[in-house]
Amino acid sequence: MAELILFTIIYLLFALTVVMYLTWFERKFAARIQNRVGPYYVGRPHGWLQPLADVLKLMLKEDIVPEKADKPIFNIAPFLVFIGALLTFSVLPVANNLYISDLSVGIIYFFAVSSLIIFGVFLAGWASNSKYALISAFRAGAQVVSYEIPLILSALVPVVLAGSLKTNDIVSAQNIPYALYPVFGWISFIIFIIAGLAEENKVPFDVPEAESELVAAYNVEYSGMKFALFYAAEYVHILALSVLASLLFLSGYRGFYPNFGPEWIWQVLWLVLKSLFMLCIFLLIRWSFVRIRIDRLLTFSWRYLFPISLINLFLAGLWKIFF
Amino acid sequence: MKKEKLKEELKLEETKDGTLIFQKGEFYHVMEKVRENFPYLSFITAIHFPKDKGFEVVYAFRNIEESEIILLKTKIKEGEKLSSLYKYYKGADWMEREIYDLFGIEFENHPDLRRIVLPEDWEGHPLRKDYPINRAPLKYDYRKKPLLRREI
Amino acid sequence: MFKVLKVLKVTFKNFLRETFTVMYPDKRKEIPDRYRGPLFALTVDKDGNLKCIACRLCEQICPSQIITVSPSKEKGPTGKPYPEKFTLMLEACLACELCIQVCPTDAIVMLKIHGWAAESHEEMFLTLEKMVEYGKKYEKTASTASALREMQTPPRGAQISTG
Amino acid sequence: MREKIKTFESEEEIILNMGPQHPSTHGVLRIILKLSGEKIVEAKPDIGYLHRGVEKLGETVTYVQFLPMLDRNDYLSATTNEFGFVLAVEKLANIPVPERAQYIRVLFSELSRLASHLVWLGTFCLDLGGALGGGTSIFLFCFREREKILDIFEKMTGARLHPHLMQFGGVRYDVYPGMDKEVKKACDLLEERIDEYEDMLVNNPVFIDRTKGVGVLSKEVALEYGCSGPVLRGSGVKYDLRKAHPYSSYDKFDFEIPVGENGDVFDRFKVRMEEMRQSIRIVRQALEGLPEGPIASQMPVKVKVAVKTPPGEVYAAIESPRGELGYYIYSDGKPTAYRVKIRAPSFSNLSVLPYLLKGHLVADIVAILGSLDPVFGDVDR
Repeated sequence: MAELILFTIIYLLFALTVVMYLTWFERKFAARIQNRVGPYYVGRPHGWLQPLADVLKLMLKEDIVPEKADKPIFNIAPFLVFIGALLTFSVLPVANNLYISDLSVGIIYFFAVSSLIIFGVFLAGWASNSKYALISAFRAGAQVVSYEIPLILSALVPVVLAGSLKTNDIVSAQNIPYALYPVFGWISFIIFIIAGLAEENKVPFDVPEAESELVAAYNVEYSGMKFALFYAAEYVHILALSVLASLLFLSGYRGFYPNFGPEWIWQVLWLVLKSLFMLCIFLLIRWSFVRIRIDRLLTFSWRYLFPISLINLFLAGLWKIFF
Repeated sequence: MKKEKLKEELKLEETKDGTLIFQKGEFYHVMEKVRENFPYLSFITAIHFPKDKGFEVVYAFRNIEESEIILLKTKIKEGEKLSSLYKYYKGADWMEREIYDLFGIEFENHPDLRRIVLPEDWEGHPLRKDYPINRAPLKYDYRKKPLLRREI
Repeated sequence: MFKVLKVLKVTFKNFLRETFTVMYPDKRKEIPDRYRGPLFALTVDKDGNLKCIACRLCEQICPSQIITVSPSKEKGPTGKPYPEKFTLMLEACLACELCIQVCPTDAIVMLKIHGWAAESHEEMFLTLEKMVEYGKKYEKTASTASALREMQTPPRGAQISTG
Repeated sequence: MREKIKTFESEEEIILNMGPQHPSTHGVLRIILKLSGEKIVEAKPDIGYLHRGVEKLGETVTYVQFLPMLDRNDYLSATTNEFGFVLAVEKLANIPVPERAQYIRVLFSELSRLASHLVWLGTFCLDLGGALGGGTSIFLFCFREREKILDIFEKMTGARLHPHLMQFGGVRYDVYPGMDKEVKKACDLLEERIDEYEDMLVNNPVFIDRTKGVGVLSKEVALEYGCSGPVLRGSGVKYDLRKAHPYSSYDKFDFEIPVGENGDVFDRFKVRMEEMRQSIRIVRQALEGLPEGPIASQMPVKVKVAVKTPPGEVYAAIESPRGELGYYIYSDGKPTAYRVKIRAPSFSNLSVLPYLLKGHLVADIVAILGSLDPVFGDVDR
């Protein structure tokens, strides 16, 4: 039992540092796309101390609570969002025997927990007692809910192919990138990416924090550590999504292992590599598309993504029966 | 070209630089004729002559197909009104508001003749020759004057 | 649907291009020689006395009227008058280079300095001593009055073909 | 294509004030919006926040002193402002201009047209895409390209944004050594990059979705409001002053005028992109055909009263990146003009805004305003 707790602590610490350096990686990646250099001076060679500086700055920032805000809810909301995002890691195995918990309903648990985030977002929007935060919370809520369904449906395709909800079994069922083998595996992969972006309110779906209309997202009234929690939760969630994507579609930690050294290190390495690749796809899309308009946003999800992912799942089922 | 044809019809005389002069009285008659063959209003402006206490209002029209331009001028006295071109050209709306703002010339049946460039409570019309140039810049002082509630 | 990939191809192509930023404090962009710097200077001829003969042409032509020259009563060492006081209010300067173009003796000139800044209004108010001292400290730009004039004057009796 | 937007028709409309300091009004414009739900019922732009009284200045300082001040009017393409004023005074005082000076003038006004269109493209995508998304990458690409052009301006005249390149009767600077290599390199690079941006935006379904069929301006309304430039050409009127009234040897260059079909935001975008390619063609031709000879027909300016005009009036108009930029000068023989009227293209283009905004969504304001490309030094003068 103690060994498991120790492993969870190490795993979560590792995840949090990866999240911290995810902000650094995103800024460097975006900078490189736009031909600039990105953080350079904090931590001489290439700004590797920048995330640390950000965290310290946010810690030292004064924590303002709006005077008419609903104090208890206002303070709980960021923690709720952060916990919702962090719990998703419990079901993501790092190597075939290294995992926090091997739930038999892994994927469903993942999406159930990540819906806590929407709950937190609504609370934040409502409690900060500002018109803009409320409107953007509604928009965020509507958007996340309407894109959750295509996300789950497209995530179910590999589940159907592998025949079990357990993440380990899905990974072991894919000797080659098995889930991508049939054609609808590709379609579900693309839908997963698009819906994943929408989940995260990232461009081109960042309507809740569109500056031209609203001032900022639902966390407009937060400052200091609470804002850091929101910010970290967003990155934890995007990391979890990309790890899940690499587990479901790119056969997780499987790949050729050179025979020297313990095997699980190579598996971890493979997983990190693949989720990094997934992250690059998310970021590349993020930095090359313009924002979609509010009324097109919802119709796009209900009119195109939802039916396609439904048919896709049906085809996967048929294909599974005959082969 | 169209300019000569127009000159004969309306019997307007022409200055040495080619601008046609018409009397304020026959404003509609001239503008009706101009409307047919010059569909594009380029700009309207005014010049202040303190000597004979009046203004000269200059109109510029263009004909897109033959790419030809004509300028029309008319003299009006201080305080006289001029009828607005908004009926023929919607673009004249802002141009006439600017002339009213900077010169003080009123235009009849103009949709909403307000100051366009200067704040509502500005006294005087800057582009007049008798407008003092080296006046001290207006210092806005909340204590003296309450914040102006502007109707929209 | 596949047009979207073209969009990603473009961003990816830019991803591979080398960066454009110049690391300012370490590496500086080289200043072209016709540079119109924000700073002025009064030049000094070989044996140290001012080239400026206080003809007040620059004071007259300046669009924002920010130059004031007060000529001296008696003649200077070179037999020509010299300015006792020469002030230039840098805040309202348009950097239009007219004062430099009209100066008969190449006296006033712009300096090749990129990041010059002043903390207070007094520093922006250039006096004679400051301008002479700046003239010694910083490098002059190539577009002095004579250079500009020699570039602009049409050769004697040239046939102006207006084409 | 735009299906009816069935938004909740609330009886009481709310008044929204898109104030002077707003991230996506290109400068200082305030729009008072009457909204019912998300749809705009009525829009009233309120301009004048950047009014600097330029025309009053025109009556107090002499011609020579007024010229550098005009760079500050349409601060994105400074040489086109000077170009108009210089042509008007030369026409009035019939000062000849040598051919070499005419070619240099055409070369640099086309370069400033390119720089101005690049700024337009960057800020247009930045408004559409938001600061944390694809819009910023195009914004930074455009400004990276614009640096090349501004470097040429800096090497030639010493100043990047307000060059004060022209004077009455010619140009103030001659070509610096090595300029043709640099301009050729900049043109080739720009040509390839413009295709790249067009590739990036035309195939971008989100971009097309936000611009096609939005802010449709019909030909008649555009003519009636006195719009000019890409706004007019986007609605299908083939009218460009460089072809209609060729000035300063523009008739020696061959270039086409791009025209749009149905006058929506996307067509104005296409017209401006095509115009950039035509400007590159003109720059190349001007560079090869640069004749030898003097660059000015007058002695360089010595005193502020150097340029006098006979009594009379004149109107000279040129094709600035935003449309017909004209100067109407009434002079009474003194070296200072009696009255200078600046016909600003952005002023008339912006007067179409209330008509265009009716019935659109709040998110469309940004796209429509960006496509009109107003510069507020030009609008308020």
